[in-house]
Amino acid sequence: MKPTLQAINISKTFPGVKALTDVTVDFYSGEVHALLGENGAGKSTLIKILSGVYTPSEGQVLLDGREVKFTSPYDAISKKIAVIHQELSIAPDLTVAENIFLGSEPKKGKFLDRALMNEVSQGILDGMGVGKSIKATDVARNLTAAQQQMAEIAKVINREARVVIMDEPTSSLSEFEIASLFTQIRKLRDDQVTIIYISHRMAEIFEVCDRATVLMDGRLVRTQMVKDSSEAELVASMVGREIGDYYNRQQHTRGEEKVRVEGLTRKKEFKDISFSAYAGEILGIYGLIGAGRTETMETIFGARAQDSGKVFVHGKQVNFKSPKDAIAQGIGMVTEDRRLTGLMLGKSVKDNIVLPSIPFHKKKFGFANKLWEGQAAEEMKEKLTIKTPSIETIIGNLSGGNQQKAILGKWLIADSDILILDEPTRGIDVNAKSEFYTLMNDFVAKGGCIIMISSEMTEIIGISDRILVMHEGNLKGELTGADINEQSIIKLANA
Amino acid sequence: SSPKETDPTPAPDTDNEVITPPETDEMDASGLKLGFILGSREHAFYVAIEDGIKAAAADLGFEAVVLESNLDGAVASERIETLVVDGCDAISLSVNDPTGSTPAIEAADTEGVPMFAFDCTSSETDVIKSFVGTDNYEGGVVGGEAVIKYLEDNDLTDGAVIGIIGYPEPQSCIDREDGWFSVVNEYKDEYNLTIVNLGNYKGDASTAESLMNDALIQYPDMAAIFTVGDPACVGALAAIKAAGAKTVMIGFDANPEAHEAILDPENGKIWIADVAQDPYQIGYSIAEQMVQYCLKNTVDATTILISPYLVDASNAEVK
Amino acid sequence: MEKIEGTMKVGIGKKIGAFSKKNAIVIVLVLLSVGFSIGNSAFLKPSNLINLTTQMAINAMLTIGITYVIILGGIDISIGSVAALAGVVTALACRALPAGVSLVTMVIVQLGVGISVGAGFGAFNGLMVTKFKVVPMIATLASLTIARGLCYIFSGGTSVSGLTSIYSWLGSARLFKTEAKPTGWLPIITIVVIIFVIIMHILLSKTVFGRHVYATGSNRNVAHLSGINTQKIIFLCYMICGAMAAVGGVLNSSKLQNGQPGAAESYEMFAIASTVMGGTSLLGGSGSVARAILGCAVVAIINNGMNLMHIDSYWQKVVLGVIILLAVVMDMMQKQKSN
Amino acid sequence: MEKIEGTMKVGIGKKIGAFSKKNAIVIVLVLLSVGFSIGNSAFLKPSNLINLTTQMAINAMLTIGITYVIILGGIDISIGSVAALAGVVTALACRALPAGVSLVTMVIVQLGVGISVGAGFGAFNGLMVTKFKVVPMIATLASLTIARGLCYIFSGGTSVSGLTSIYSWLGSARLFKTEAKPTGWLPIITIVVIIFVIIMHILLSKTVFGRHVYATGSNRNVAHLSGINTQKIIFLCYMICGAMAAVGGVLNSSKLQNGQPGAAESYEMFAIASTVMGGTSLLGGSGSVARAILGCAVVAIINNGMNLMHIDSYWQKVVLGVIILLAVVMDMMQKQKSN
Ligand SMILES: Nc1ncnc2c1ncn2[C@@H]1O[C@H](COP(=O)(O)OP(=O)(O)OP(=O)(O)O)[C@@H](O)[C@H]1O
Ligand SMILES: Nc1ncnc2c1ncn2[C@@H]1O[C@H](COP(=O)(O)OP(=O)(O)OP(=O)(O)O)[C@@H](O)[C@H]1O
Ligand SMILES: [Mg+2]
Ligand SMILES: [Mg+2]
Repeated sequence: MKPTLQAINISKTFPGVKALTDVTVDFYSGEVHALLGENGAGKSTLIKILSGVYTPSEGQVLLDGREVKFTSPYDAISKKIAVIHQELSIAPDLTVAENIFLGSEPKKGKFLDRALMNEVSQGILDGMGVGKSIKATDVARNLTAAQQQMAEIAKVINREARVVIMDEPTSSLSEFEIASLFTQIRKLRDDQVTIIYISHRMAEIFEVCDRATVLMDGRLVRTQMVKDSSEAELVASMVGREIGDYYNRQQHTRGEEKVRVEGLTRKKEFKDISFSAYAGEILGIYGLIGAGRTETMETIFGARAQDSGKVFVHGKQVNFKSPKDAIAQGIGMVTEDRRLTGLMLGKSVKDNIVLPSIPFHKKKFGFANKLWEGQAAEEMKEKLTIKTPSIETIIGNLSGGNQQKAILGKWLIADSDILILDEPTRGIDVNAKSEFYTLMNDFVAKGGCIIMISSEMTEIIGISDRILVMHEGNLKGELTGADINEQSIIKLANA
Repeated sequence: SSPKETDPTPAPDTDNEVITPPETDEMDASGLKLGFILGSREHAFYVAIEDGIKAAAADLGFEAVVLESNLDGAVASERIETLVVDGCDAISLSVNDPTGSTPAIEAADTEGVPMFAFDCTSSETDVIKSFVGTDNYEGGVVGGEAVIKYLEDNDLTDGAVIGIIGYPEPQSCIDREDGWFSVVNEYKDEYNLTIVNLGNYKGDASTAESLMNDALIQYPDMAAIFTVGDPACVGALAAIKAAGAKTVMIGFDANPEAHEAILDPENGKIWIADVAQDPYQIGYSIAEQMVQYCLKNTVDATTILISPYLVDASNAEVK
Repeated sequence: MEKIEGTMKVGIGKKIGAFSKKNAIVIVLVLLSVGFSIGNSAFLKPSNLINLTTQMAINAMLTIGITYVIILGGIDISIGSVAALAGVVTALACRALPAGVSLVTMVIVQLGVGISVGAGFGAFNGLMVTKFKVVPMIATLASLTIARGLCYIFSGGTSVSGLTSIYSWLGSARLFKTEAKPTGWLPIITIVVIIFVIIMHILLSKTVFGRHVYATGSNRNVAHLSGINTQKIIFLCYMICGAMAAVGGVLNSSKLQNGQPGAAESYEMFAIASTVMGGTSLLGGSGSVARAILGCAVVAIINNGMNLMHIDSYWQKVVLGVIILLAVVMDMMQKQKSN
Repeated sequence: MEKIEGTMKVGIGKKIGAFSKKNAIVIVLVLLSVGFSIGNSAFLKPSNLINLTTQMAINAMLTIGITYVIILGGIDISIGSVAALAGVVTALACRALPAGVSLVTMVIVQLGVGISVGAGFGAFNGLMVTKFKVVPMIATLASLTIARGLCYIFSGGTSVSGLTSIYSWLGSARLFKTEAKPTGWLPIITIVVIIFVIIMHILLSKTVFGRHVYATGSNRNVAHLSGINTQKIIFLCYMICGAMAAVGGVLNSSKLQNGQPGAAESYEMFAIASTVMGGTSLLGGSGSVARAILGCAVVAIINNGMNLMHIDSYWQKVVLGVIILLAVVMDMMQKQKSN
């Protein structure tokens, strides 16, 4: 059998960075081909070259054995190559149907055939099993991140492409949607479509992929059959060394109560939430997407106004009007969406890391302490091994994992003793995750308190001392010790 | 209004010859509603015209509706329509541009509302019953003569540098500039004059200040300048004082600040004179003509020009 | 049959109801109209209402064009100057026509020359924004001064007069002359503007091109990744904007039978305000031509009504500012409520 | 010791080199200066260079303020009108002062009244933007018309004259009188502007408040979640912008010894252009007061140089537009290269 799509000796250089060096991979029809590698290994760069977003510095792309020179995404789309990019790519002001048909709108005479668009779109959504919650006529802005991602998947299906590329499609999906996605992927594979699949979640690779190509530092490590390999082996070839139990589970000793929440309620989002979190523990919060975990935590952090209930921090009742008040009480929060609420993408690593702490270190007359800023950023860069040329580098140019570490650094330097982490490992590689977990463990060992939201079952089981499960805005239960296992979590989460 | 327009365009139903002017106080204009469109209300000149109109309204008893056109022909056209709808018996306007708003003027005339003009008139239509205004070109001439007289009185008749600050956008200012040049160009060779156009001050005093500054860099001995509007003098005065130059200025409009400056012991050494129009009289006269036309179907003349005159220390006054 | 008609009527009634609920601008319009007609009964006279349509004509043309650019997430502050330039150049071109030229030829020349000038300047703006990556505000500020300078250079500083009376047909002729209204009832300019509004509204709301405009304004990167030639869309929108502004300028100079180099100064601001009052977001991605025209109507009604009520022109500025603010605030609150 | 000085000099030389490499505006400034001094040797005369500083004074004050707002990701087009209003109100207030008031009192009253007016209008803008969520463009457009209307209402349509000569000290007095230059060399207005530039540059670049302005402009959500009261920051920036504009207006009216209701019309556009030429992004998050002032210098030099070269005022508009475009394009290319 001949390969459908081939990357031949591809290299790609950005100013100051060589993202890909001499990479050669073949992709066949009817296979799901995983692209693996650490953050910054060059996976997204490779698929952007295959889809006409970037042109390669060297090398060729072959389609059906013939060279193609894509100069814009349009060229690739017209050759039936469809992509879900790593960053959510939805036009927020358009409806779901308009997004699904964006760039390939059907016409009736000279005009847009809106009726057909809506009908076909709804059909696809129904086929994916999400037709109840996502309507073709909904405006995309009003959907949750997960729903937007599902709309993007529908868009790719609608293209009836020969090659479908998915760059971390599951990073904002929960189990239910992931299952639906995998059904679609298998259907496409049966229709002889070529699928390229990128994910940092190793379990998914073994569930749905046929072959895997591993990249390291922009170079091809190898391509092999997934079923002939093991997780440990693949991870080792990605990272260049063996990684054992990367959760690095430690026995923590629970200290005094740090946070107590009583009957916290916000209409239409969550109601009557009560729990406590202690020094020296990692409290995991699990739930399906839309369970209201983010809203609950943002309310505790002062970013949303509560309707009723009480919050105690360090034993005293508090009434945070804004995050400013929470930060003053030693709370830090790593938010769900790095790009929207986590980073000033156009600013330097340093500016991002020191941001919440600037007022704590001010000098006379309100002057900022520039010296301290530099030192603090350097310290965090060392301590968290943030891979960046310098602390003055624009943070938007770092890989996702390193951006995430910088965000964590931002709260560590702010002397927080309570950290709320909302999906903190989304989109970061195994190695970075493992480092991240070590940092969390260290933080807790020193008497810190971590509340972590995660939608990844293995992660939440692996790292938490205690788990709260939420469902549709209600707290369904608490699991500790031996009760922490998949079955009991799923039971509570779907209750 | 440029000189070519000084010969009046005869209105169809009036006699061009001056009829014995009727005694205005014989006229009872109560019940009349007259519309006036000022070029702008953001200029002392028009504000004074408005005062004249208001005074006439008080004296003669008509109702005056005074609008402004932002010196924009399109806005003037709209205002005409609005005043027609509002039920005005006659409308007068100051078209910033002498040819602007012609179709709107003619449409109003067709609808039976007699149209008048003041300050500037339209050369493109013959429906305007009467026009009252200053001869801006003549004003420029007066300014030019004043500059020449200053040079002669001060023995500067060989090689002096003189200048003008213009605003070549509204027609009235273009006419003033033309009038001024017509005089000074005549003396150019005789007195070996260097005539400098300092530039366009755009009606903005600060811009005039910069223009004057720049000119004094190159011509520190500039003897005299003429400006087409008083705001330009306000700006130029600051520049001349800052540079410690001996330049004198003759402005245009004779706004209150011009009178004040001319009488000021210090500023009066620089701002020596100003070309005065009589905007108050313009406003009063046009109102009279409109009333007369509405009541008696006559006007005194189709073109009534109120001559500009020079204000200097001898006749300036602070109100 | 009757029943269907009945339900259709109800349907339309409901639609209008729903529309005005969603669009605070309608409420503003009604409130203003009621207020002004109490202030001066002449306000509701048919001839005044017709005047209103002619008075908003120029602003409407500018607003149509800028709505495209604003939906795109851009801005064009050169439209006032471009309108003036189109007026001046068109007047010059038409003055050079042989005497006795027919009305049809005249109209074709007027629109042809005007639109070419406007589309040309629009293309320049588009080029600056797409190829040279100049922020729209600055690119069009430069165009603003350049076009205004050219106005005065071409016209020699004075207005272009001496045009034949058919030059003013587009801008000031009216159909249906009666004895009561010897100048006629239905202004050509109103018809022209309505035609442009309809065409440009449909182009934006019913065609693939229109969808691509929204998509580009909503998220340029996404549009690009979906295979849309966003550079081309942006370029075309600036061209459309320039062309519409130019039509406005031509209508203006036809209305005045005169090409005025100083025309339409700072009209761009009212076009922007109209568009925003009509619910178009300055962030791009949403908006509509038809609703923007309602914004124009608000501006026109405020001006007309305040003049009829003889409000002092200094105070008019203050009132205009306040009403624009109120209209926009009401629109925001409406949107928040419906979300 | 000598050696250290040597290396220090090299260091500074290198710094300037690196700075001009990164800042295309410096190159534009040099090119313009060379061009104009060839065109007219008077350009480089010390007295002309001093004039340049006084001529850019008003624009500089407007630019300082709007730089804050632009870094924040906002815009303020009301500054021209607010400057005029501050000038008118200050002139009225100072005319009401008893005769024989001391210079110090006069200056305090001038700055006090002016800044209050400006900060008040700025606060109004800030309130509209933060509390009522009106887009800055529209909020400040409303302020633009309202402030201009108030200018005419307060002044009665004519300029406010009859001010004592000490009223003009701030705007037109000069220090260091010599025989060659009896009016003095160093203009007070230049000193005042330099003081404001330094203070406002430091406030932005060295203080916690400044950091928070940049953060708010970079990503408002992130700033808020990092404990910054973004609403307060935005509000304060609009207040600062209004206050700086007002100082500009006071300096202007002092320079003219006269409160002109029509002053500073559309100056906002040149302030915006100056800021952008100085490398500040209209998207917010980056920029600097000092570099924006270089942008002001470009505008001032273009105007001054063209006047000295007797370029026709109509052509001046065209040239100004073209140079602004070139400066911005050069700046963009420089930035792309260095990235
Ligand atoms: N537009 C760009 N400009 C400069 N450098 C870039 C650009 N895009 C990517 N890079 C760099 O190229 C390298 C590869 O990035 P790429 O996004 O392909 O990694 P990835 O394998 O997709 O990582 P992740 O798992 O974090 O998504 C990184 O070092 C990144 O910093
Ligand atoms: N971009 C958005 N615009 C408007 N609302 C949103 C957006 N994103 C999320 N929401 C709101 O947040 C809620 C759910 O968001 P999300 O999918 O992040 O889950 P969640 O409630 O945070 O739960 P969890 O954190 O458990 O996944 C939805 O009810 C939705 O209304
Ligand atoms: Mg990637
Ligand atoms: Mg969430």
